[in-house]
Amino acid sequence: MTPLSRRQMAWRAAQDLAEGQYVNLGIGLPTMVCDFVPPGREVVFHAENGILGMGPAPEPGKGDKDLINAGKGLTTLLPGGTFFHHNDAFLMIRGGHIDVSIMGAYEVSERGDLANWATGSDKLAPGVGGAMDLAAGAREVWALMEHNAKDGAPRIRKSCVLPLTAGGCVKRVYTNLAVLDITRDGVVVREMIDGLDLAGLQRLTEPKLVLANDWKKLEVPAL
Amino acid sequence: MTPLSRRQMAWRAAQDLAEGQYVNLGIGLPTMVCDFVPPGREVVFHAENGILGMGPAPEPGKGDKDLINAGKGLTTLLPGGTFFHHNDAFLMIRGGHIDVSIMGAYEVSERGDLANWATGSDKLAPGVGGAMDLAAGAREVWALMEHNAKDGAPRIRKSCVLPLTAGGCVKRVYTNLAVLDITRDGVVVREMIDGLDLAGLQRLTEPKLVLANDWKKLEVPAL
Amino acid sequence: MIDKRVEGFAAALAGLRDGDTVLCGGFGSIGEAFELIEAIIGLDVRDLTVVCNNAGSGLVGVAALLKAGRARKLICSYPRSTDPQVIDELYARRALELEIVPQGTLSERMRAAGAGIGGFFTRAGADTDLAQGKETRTINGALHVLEQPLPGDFALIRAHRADRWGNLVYRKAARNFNPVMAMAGKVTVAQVSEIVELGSLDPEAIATPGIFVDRVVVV
Amino acid sequence: MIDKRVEGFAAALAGLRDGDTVLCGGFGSIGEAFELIEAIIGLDVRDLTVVCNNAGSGLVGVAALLKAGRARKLICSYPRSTDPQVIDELYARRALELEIVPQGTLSERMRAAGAGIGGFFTRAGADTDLAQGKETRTINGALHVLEQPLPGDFALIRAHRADRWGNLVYRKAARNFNPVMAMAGKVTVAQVSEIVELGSLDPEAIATPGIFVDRVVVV
Repeated sequence: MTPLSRRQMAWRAAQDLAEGQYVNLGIGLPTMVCDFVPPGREVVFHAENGILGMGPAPEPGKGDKDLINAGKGLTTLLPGGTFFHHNDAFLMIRGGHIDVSIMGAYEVSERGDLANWATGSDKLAPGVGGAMDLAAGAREVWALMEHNAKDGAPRIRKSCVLPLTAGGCVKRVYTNLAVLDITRDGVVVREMIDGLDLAGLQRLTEPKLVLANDWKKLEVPAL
Repeated sequence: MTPLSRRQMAWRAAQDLAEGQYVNLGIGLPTMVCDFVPPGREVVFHAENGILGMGPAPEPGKGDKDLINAGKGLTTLLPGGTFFHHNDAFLMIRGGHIDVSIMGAYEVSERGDLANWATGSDKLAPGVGGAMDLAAGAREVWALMEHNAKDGAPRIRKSCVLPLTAGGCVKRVYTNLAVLDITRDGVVVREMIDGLDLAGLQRLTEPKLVLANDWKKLEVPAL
Repeated sequence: MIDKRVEGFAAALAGLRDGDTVLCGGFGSIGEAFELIEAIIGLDVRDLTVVCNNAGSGLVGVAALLKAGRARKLICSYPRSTDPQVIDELYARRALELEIVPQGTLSERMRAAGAGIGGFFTRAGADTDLAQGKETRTINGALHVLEQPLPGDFALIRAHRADRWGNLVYRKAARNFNPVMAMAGKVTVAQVSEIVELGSLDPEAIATPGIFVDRVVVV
Repeated sequence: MIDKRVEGFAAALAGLRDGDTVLCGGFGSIGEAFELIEAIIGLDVRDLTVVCNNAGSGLVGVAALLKAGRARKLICSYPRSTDPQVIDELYARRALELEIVPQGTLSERMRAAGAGIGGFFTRAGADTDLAQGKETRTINGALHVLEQPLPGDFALIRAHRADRWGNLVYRKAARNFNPVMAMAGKVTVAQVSEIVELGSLDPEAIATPGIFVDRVVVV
């Protein structure tokens, strides 16, 4: 059993974006999703600092210092892309104009509660960024995260231990082991990596899992 | 005694606009104020339909149909002028960015209450336009109106009879007979036309008038 | 490929239903999507709530729609604009429900709908008849009224140029209500004069990003 | 003649006082008016409340101001951006009061201040620790929190080009918070790269009309 690499996790989430969707990518791992949309499929990426139509990262040494994404990395603008001010960027988010928000997460509960802003640490200042606005405003929120914390603790929880970003907002979770839907009937396993079975995944997950009738192997290319 | 013409009333109000002020002109008579700012004095006129830096009306036959003022008349844009959407136009108004709003009025009370939107007629639909936003948001509101109604009734009132646009907002009133300040000490006469004295003006005005120590003759050019 | 261009008014207005709220751009008759709005008359929909700064001019656009009896209600700030013959006749007969809203509040209510704001306090009109029945509150010593978001089922707007992603630019003061209505429409349809190649509009100068636009029709 | 150009930082910052709230544009370090902000350090003002999306990067701009101990409080959404050495050190010592605000709410609170809105309801953060002590209300079945306007005594922003009326254009994503802070500052000072002739900026593409700008300084 080989868990997905971070690039493979980003690849897997990218496959589910549909043509014409407006998509906001959170900082960190989700930012990579941009690089793995199938060729020819037009997806419009939104950055909360005021960009629609972000393209891939520029070639090394070729970027424009004033053209950065929400993670402060250099990016590019596709034909059809636009710049606007920050207030309009969040108007789009809060107003339900963003089809999908893909965010990293510390924890997701079986009700879709999201915890991704405060670690509870008193050593480093907490920061929320746009996570609460995205969680409240995007039409769908997908979480993209390692299935377990470094110490093995489950990150899919009955209830979140960490402070909430928003309650009941996550619809789908992509991890390095599985693809799971948060539904009224519980946490449904859609895909699992080769070599893992439901019992094995359940041991790594706090709430009771339900295996979808049409579940599939989670298959990704070498990246 | 010769009351001011409408153009002379507009001229008089225009003289009190200071360089660098942002000024919104209401529809009707106030629109004319734009034409009488002393040459060389830069005043920036704002139209609530999305213009800053309006110039004079174009020469007949030369206007652009997409360049109209709030009164739906053709206008022009000065160098430095900008276009923006309607929501930003009212953000400027409500947010206190407009230095002076010059509006027509049906009635002004001695407390500066303004009535300029509803006539009480049940024959014609009432319309408020931007008057309430301007009355609430502009730093100063000046009323520009005939001193009396056609039937001779006073328009400067102890209390407005007509429905209010906003309470306590008018600071100055320009009429065809006088220039008056609304102050905590009452309605102060700053200027009166030649041939009129305080008793004469008082007969045409409901609240008690106070004559300013430094009152002047209201003098305007032939226009 | 994203392509928001549609052919013809039937496609542009597909999904419009009885009782829908329709936001109609324009100030006076400038920036009003006359042809698109008039195309509603050819459809079998009634009881519309029309939101527009005015009530149309002469016999075109919003005025034509109102005259055809397709609206149950008009929400506007200033119904009697240039040539108000239609609204005058309807008002005399009390044939149309009329909600008068201060112009800035009208715009801000639509922005709130588009911006995911659940309500906002404004001083405009707070101490007037137009605040009757509404919640008021004194904030920093000034009376404010709580105003509600005003979303549209459809926004019918007019722009100058578009691209296939639905990015829009306007001409001069014809911009007016169109961008805010685009934000507030569940389905936003833009009538434009011209469609240009993707990438040919200046990304710094696009007044309505395509995210707010669902369909574009050239008239 | 209207001329908002000023020479030097002393003139640009004239009137800044102890206890003032200073809005500082930028996202990460892009669009931040480093030199203008750092010039505060040379003045005898203290106890500032700094509003900024982040807490500065490295040792420049907002980070330098905070390190110099001129701020009593920081209102931001995400303090730990690129190279957060200054905020990390201040946080460890609890030497700075910190108010964390959701990024969209931060922006919207400043817009409200600039737009004459007395408060607004948003869903963002309504069911979280960040809504503690704030009024909440269920609107259309969803919990909302009432958020307050956030005005600045000064807004220190950065733009690309200006004219003597204070009209501003930005470059790409360097626009970010600057336009909304310009709206919310009682005194708005723009640091720009270049001043151009009045009339040479495209009137359709001016991102910040001069009405929001009091002073322009070329750096």
